[in-house]
Amino acid sequence: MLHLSCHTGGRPIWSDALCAFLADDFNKEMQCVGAANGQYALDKIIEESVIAGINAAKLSGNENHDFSSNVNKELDILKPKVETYLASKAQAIFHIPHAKATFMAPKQFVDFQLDVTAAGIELAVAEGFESIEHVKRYTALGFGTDQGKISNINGMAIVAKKLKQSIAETGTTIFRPNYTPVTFDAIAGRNVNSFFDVERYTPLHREHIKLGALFEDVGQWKRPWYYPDDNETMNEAVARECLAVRSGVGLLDASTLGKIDIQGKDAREFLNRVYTNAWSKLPVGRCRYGLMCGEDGMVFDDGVTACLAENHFIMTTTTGGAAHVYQWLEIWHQTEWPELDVYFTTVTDQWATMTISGPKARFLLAKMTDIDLNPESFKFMDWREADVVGVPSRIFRISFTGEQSYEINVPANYAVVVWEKLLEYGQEFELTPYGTGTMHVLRAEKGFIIVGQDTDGSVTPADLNMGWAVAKNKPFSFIGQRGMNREDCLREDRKQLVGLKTKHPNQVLPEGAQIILQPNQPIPMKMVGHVTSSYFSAALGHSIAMAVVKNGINKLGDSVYLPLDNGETVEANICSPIFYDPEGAKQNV
Amino acid sequence: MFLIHCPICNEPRSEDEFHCAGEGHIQRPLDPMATSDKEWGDYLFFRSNPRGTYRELWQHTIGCRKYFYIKRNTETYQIYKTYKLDDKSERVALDKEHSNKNKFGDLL
Amino acid sequence: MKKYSAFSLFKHGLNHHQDWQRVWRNPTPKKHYDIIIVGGGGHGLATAYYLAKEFGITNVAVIEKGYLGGGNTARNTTIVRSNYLWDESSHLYEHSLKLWESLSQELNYNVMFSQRGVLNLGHTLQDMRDIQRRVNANRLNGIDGEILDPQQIKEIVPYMDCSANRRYPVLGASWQPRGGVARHDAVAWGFARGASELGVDLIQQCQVTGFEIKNGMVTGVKTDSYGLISAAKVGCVVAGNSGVVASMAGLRLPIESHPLQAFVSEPIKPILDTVVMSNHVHGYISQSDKGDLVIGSGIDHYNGYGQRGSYPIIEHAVAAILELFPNFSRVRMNRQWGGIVDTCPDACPIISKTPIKNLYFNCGWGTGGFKATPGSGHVFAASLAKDEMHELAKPFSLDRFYHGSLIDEHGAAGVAH
Amino acid sequence: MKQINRVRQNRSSKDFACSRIDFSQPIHFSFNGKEYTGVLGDTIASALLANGIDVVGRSFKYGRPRGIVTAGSDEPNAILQLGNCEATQVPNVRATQQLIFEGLECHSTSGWPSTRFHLMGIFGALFARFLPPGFYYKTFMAPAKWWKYYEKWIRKGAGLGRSPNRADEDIYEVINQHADVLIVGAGAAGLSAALGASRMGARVILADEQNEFGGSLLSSNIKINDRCTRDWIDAVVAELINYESQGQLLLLKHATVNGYHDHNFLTIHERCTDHLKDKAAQNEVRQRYHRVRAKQVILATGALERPLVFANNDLPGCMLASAISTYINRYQVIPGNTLVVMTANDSGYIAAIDWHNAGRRVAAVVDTRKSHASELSKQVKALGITIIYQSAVIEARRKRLNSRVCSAVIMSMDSTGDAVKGVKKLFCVTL
Repeated sequence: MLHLSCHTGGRPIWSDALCAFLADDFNKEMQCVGAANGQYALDKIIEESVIAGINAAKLSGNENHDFSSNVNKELDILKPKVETYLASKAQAIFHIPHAKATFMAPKQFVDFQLDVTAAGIELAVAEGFESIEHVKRYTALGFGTDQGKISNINGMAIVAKKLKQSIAETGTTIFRPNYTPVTFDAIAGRNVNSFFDVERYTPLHREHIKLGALFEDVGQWKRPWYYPDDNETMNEAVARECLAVRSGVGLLDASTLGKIDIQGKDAREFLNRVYTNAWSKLPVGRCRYGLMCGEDGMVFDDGVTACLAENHFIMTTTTGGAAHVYQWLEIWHQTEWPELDVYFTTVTDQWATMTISGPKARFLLAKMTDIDLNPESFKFMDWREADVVGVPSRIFRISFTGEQSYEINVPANYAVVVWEKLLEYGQEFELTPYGTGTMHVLRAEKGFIIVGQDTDGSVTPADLNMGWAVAKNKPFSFIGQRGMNREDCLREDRKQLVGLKTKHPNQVLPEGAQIILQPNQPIPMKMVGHVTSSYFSAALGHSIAMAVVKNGINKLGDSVYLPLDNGETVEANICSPIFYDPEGAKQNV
Repeated sequence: MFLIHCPICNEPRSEDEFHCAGEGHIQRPLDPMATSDKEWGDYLFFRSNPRGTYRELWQHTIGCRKYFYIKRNTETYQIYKTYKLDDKSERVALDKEHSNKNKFGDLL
Repeated sequence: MKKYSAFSLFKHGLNHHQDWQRVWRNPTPKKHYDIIIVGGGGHGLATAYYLAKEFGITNVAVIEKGYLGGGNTARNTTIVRSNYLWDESSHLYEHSLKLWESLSQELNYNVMFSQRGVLNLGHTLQDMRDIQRRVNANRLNGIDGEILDPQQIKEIVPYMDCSANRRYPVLGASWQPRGGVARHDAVAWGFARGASELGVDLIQQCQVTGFEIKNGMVTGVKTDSYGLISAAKVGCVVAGNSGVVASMAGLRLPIESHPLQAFVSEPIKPILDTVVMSNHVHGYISQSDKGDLVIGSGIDHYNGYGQRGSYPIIEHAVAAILELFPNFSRVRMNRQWGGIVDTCPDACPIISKTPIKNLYFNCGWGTGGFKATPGSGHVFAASLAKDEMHELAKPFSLDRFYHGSLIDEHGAAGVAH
Repeated sequence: MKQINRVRQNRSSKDFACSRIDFSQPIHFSFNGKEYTGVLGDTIASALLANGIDVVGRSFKYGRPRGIVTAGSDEPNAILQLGNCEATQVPNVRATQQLIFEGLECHSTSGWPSTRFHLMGIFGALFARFLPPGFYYKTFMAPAKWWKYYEKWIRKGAGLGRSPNRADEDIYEVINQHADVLIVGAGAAGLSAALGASRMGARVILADEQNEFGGSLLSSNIKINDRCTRDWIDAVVAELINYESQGQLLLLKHATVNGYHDHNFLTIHERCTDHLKDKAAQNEVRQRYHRVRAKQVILATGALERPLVFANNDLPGCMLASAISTYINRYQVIPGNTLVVMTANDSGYIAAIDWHNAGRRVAAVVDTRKSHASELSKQVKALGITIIYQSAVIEARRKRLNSRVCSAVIMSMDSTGDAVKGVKKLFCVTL
């Protein structure tokens, strides 16, 4: 029974003497004993097996034991007297001929479960299915739940006889796991239902549940999606949350963003190489947005990195990209630039991030900390160390909403305290917690991209009209620089990120809608792009959309058409993707 | 499932702890901007992909997180050895193999 | 060639099936062919068939190192669909799907192409955006597709758990009714029978060991059993071996060969009438006409030619199927196996001339090869016959890896690469 | 119903010293809706045979009645649906591997309207000749759009058992193990190897798919040190348990080593409660999967008997010789009245001896080989059993469409074993 010995590539060898297959010596760490090794006499089996056991023990590092010291000499059960008889030689016969030719005789079954008969196998061979694999596949021989345990050799023998060749020449089909069928759930074990994949929660997860949040799956994370009031639909809740941020102040749990602590005297140089923009001159106390590309020049992550000290930075990544970015930094440092003195460690779980955003954000923050919040000294894109309600914090004045905005980072264990205080002090400003639904709308109003939604791995910084984030004169060729200068990446008519405004201000385009230039063209239509993000902007009172359109940056103002799946074709105009506060005044206030 | 000896941890560990990062010993051009599209494409995408001996870059992701090389057989799955990134001996062996092979390399 | 039909079956039955014709001839190879196809899998046999049938080139040999259809054709999960994202690939796969729809009749061989529909599930908001984008693109390209909500999915797959309390609840799906499954071996046998009948020589158990190349031009192949066989053109269709065969010509390809595993349950009574695929939880499943649940998993992350893969991949695929179908908990896995898929960086194939004149490659289909069998064979045959790449094949040339015009189909490929 | 094929003797009786069943504990179960009684230690197969059940299923393509052929994991026919509520349905359980427990419910997986009277059987008998292998590739092509209707019809015949359509509430577990030596199979070879390795101080895992250690010794009447095999097994297992108590050894019963993966990574499927109940108790693990990394592996998996292929060899009543010995010696079940044995080696003689000693008639031993005077053949002759040399059973016959085998057509063969001549006919009920 050699099923198992074949699973990793062993091929059994036919023994004419034994009328059976024996294992080959493919695997040096495996041996067969007893009948599986062609040994049928009981006393020999016991003797041979004991020796095999001793040898295996030695080979696995137990060579120092003395076998006999463990044996009760009086009664060695491994050397028993067994009545044996001399077996006479077996005959290699498989298929008993019938008085009639096989095709005329009553059915002679080879594989019972699938009703494969000797006549069927002979017919298959006659039709030209001569390889044993062909026979197996044509007749279904050995396909049953017993995997041909009692049928395979007979089948091979019949094929061999028909083709006038030996069983060894005919060969076997390949045994695959499993030896006998295995219950699905036994294989999955406990990794089912809620344990199918790890669920990651921010330190504030229970607070979100208390506030009635619904959650969105982002990677393994559960992120608050929106916080509906009684009977509110998602659209209503998001509209309310959006307006609250634009007119008052909102609160977002941004703890899921990846955070990587980078230190070392070459940290700047390292950032220069992995980001497309320049980092040499970023002063301590300042933050900068960066784009990360692959060697092919395509954007794969973005985020803000702050300079904590001359040789110390903290990098943020997208929620879904955190693990990948961390690995990316490691591989480049270890394999290509081991000479750079730089160290990094992921601190995503160590810090909780609460973002307060909106025109009243500073008033709220002022109640929680004593540091100088004067916008002249704590400017947009600055960060400060601070004591926030007694908790040591880092406050980043950065904005993904376009409003005055502070990201308060606190050690994860203090997150709940700070959150509770924020809600308490926030009451007078009607502080409104908001989720990813609202965050998406607010950033789209500002034309900020979400990597993975507005990009798909085929978008360069230039396609995003973000050439400003690509340094032209860095001494070292940063990752992606060569890739984004390949012939195809320099074409003018690449798909580029633009905004779309529908003719009817209330019409929200479906995300994923395809864009054409000429309506009424026959199928297949010539598609020039698609909608990547699309929402109704409560603040602006009309719908907004981001899209990629071929040569879109040069087509501002042009009409495009979107044939929807309900049959309707919607007209829209290409515009700048920055819909709200294009001067960026509000975030600077 | 492989049993891999991590040369940094100096211990045999199960495959689940590791992640493969593709072919090893691929040289990044020293001055990428000076390469032609063809040279850059070769570096970026074209791989030796042999049936037989192969040197691969792996990371001990649930462990020391260090990258290292595995020299193994892609057909039998036998692992010949694992070695650290700064071990240059295989690099030399590889160059020899290449110089024997790439007769038509310049046609591409 | 005697035609197959219910009547012929009846007639032979009366005669106890004594005198069925051979399905294909077993010829000794000639010294020279107009075209040699290296690789007797589905794609290679289809290429040979269309060369003879559509382009009248019958002095053709298919050289196969093992048995016909014994590579990935024999080892896949048999899914056929055309709902790819980008124009280039969706046109190619749709071309193939159209050929599938009449293939049994074309070949007079029932390949059991069953258009039972293919569901691609979405589990996150981003999945749903991607599904919207893809279905919209498909529709405007003339490919059938719909977006279904969980309620509609439930009607098609009653035993799938579409409730909101799963770890990754089903939010929706794309649905291609014309997609389905086919009997994989029959496809190879049908093309082989057709090609052989039209005069193509099918040479089995013959391994190509090298190419004869003169002045940058291929003039023949070297084989282990028959020595040198010369040819005016050589087309290589050797999935799972592309890198190895290319290296015989001194070429490198942008390809890595990985094990891709699949497994079947024991046969059970019909319970799943459609194909269900999920990128996010990472598994896909259909039920064969024999009753086995046929389940596919993701590819191994390392290169391998072993036709077996890494065990954790199987564990994950089983868990993924139970995430979708908790009721399959006590169903049992019968057999698992692995194929070798040649993956390209952009999850799209290469159908291309090479720097060596008259040497063509058709490879890199990754996990999408089976569904493309007739289409791939057809466009490759046209390209070989006319010495100019077929319109549909042009975007899939090797040049794209230099210019950067990649066709990123990772999202639609169904299996994470 | 009475267990008509059960040999009612106690363990103390000399002939059944190896029996592993316990008459004092009757167990009730149902098969195809009918109640039956077996005893503790029975598999479904042995209990059904004891109750005289011949037909346990229908064949997939031709609808022919099928009976139990083997006594182990190689069983192709006795494939049953198990479970007494929706969530605990298990498709395709081998009757030869599943122990009975109180309240077990099982059904044949094929047969309509019933397993005994099956319409497909009549259809199969009439049309079988028009269904050669691969027939579906050659037809159902016209008209093209009818394929979906053809396919619906084909699909109706698909599958053996059915999937549950409710989620399972039981718990399953995966556990990682490390071993110096993993031994697959706990028959004479496996047990000996385990002792050898354990006495050397190695960390050993010994896994066997059966409910008891001993492998084929459990079904054998052979004497070790003049005592029955059970005594030897008990002595070895006692020593092994001693090693287990020291944490050096892991003994796994009901545990099949299923997959052998690269670098000596193997998986073991242990069925913890399947032999005891339908549904595990709360917090109890129903099945456990062991992921084992072993430095050394010893395969002591034994050998499988290979049946001989002859006409109508699928009739209920045709069984493997080794299975007959197992049912007699281990379960005290004699699956029939009169036996004809066909063999190409010596093992068939053992079955004949066992059958005879159990008190029923052996019509003949048909040996395909030339006449010889092996020790076993002498023993058989001494019991008065006819041996027919250089002959074979070329065909099994039955009386009615759905009945079991009732006679065997025996012909002598030429020396090559390729042709037959002469006719001789014998009657029997088990072959």
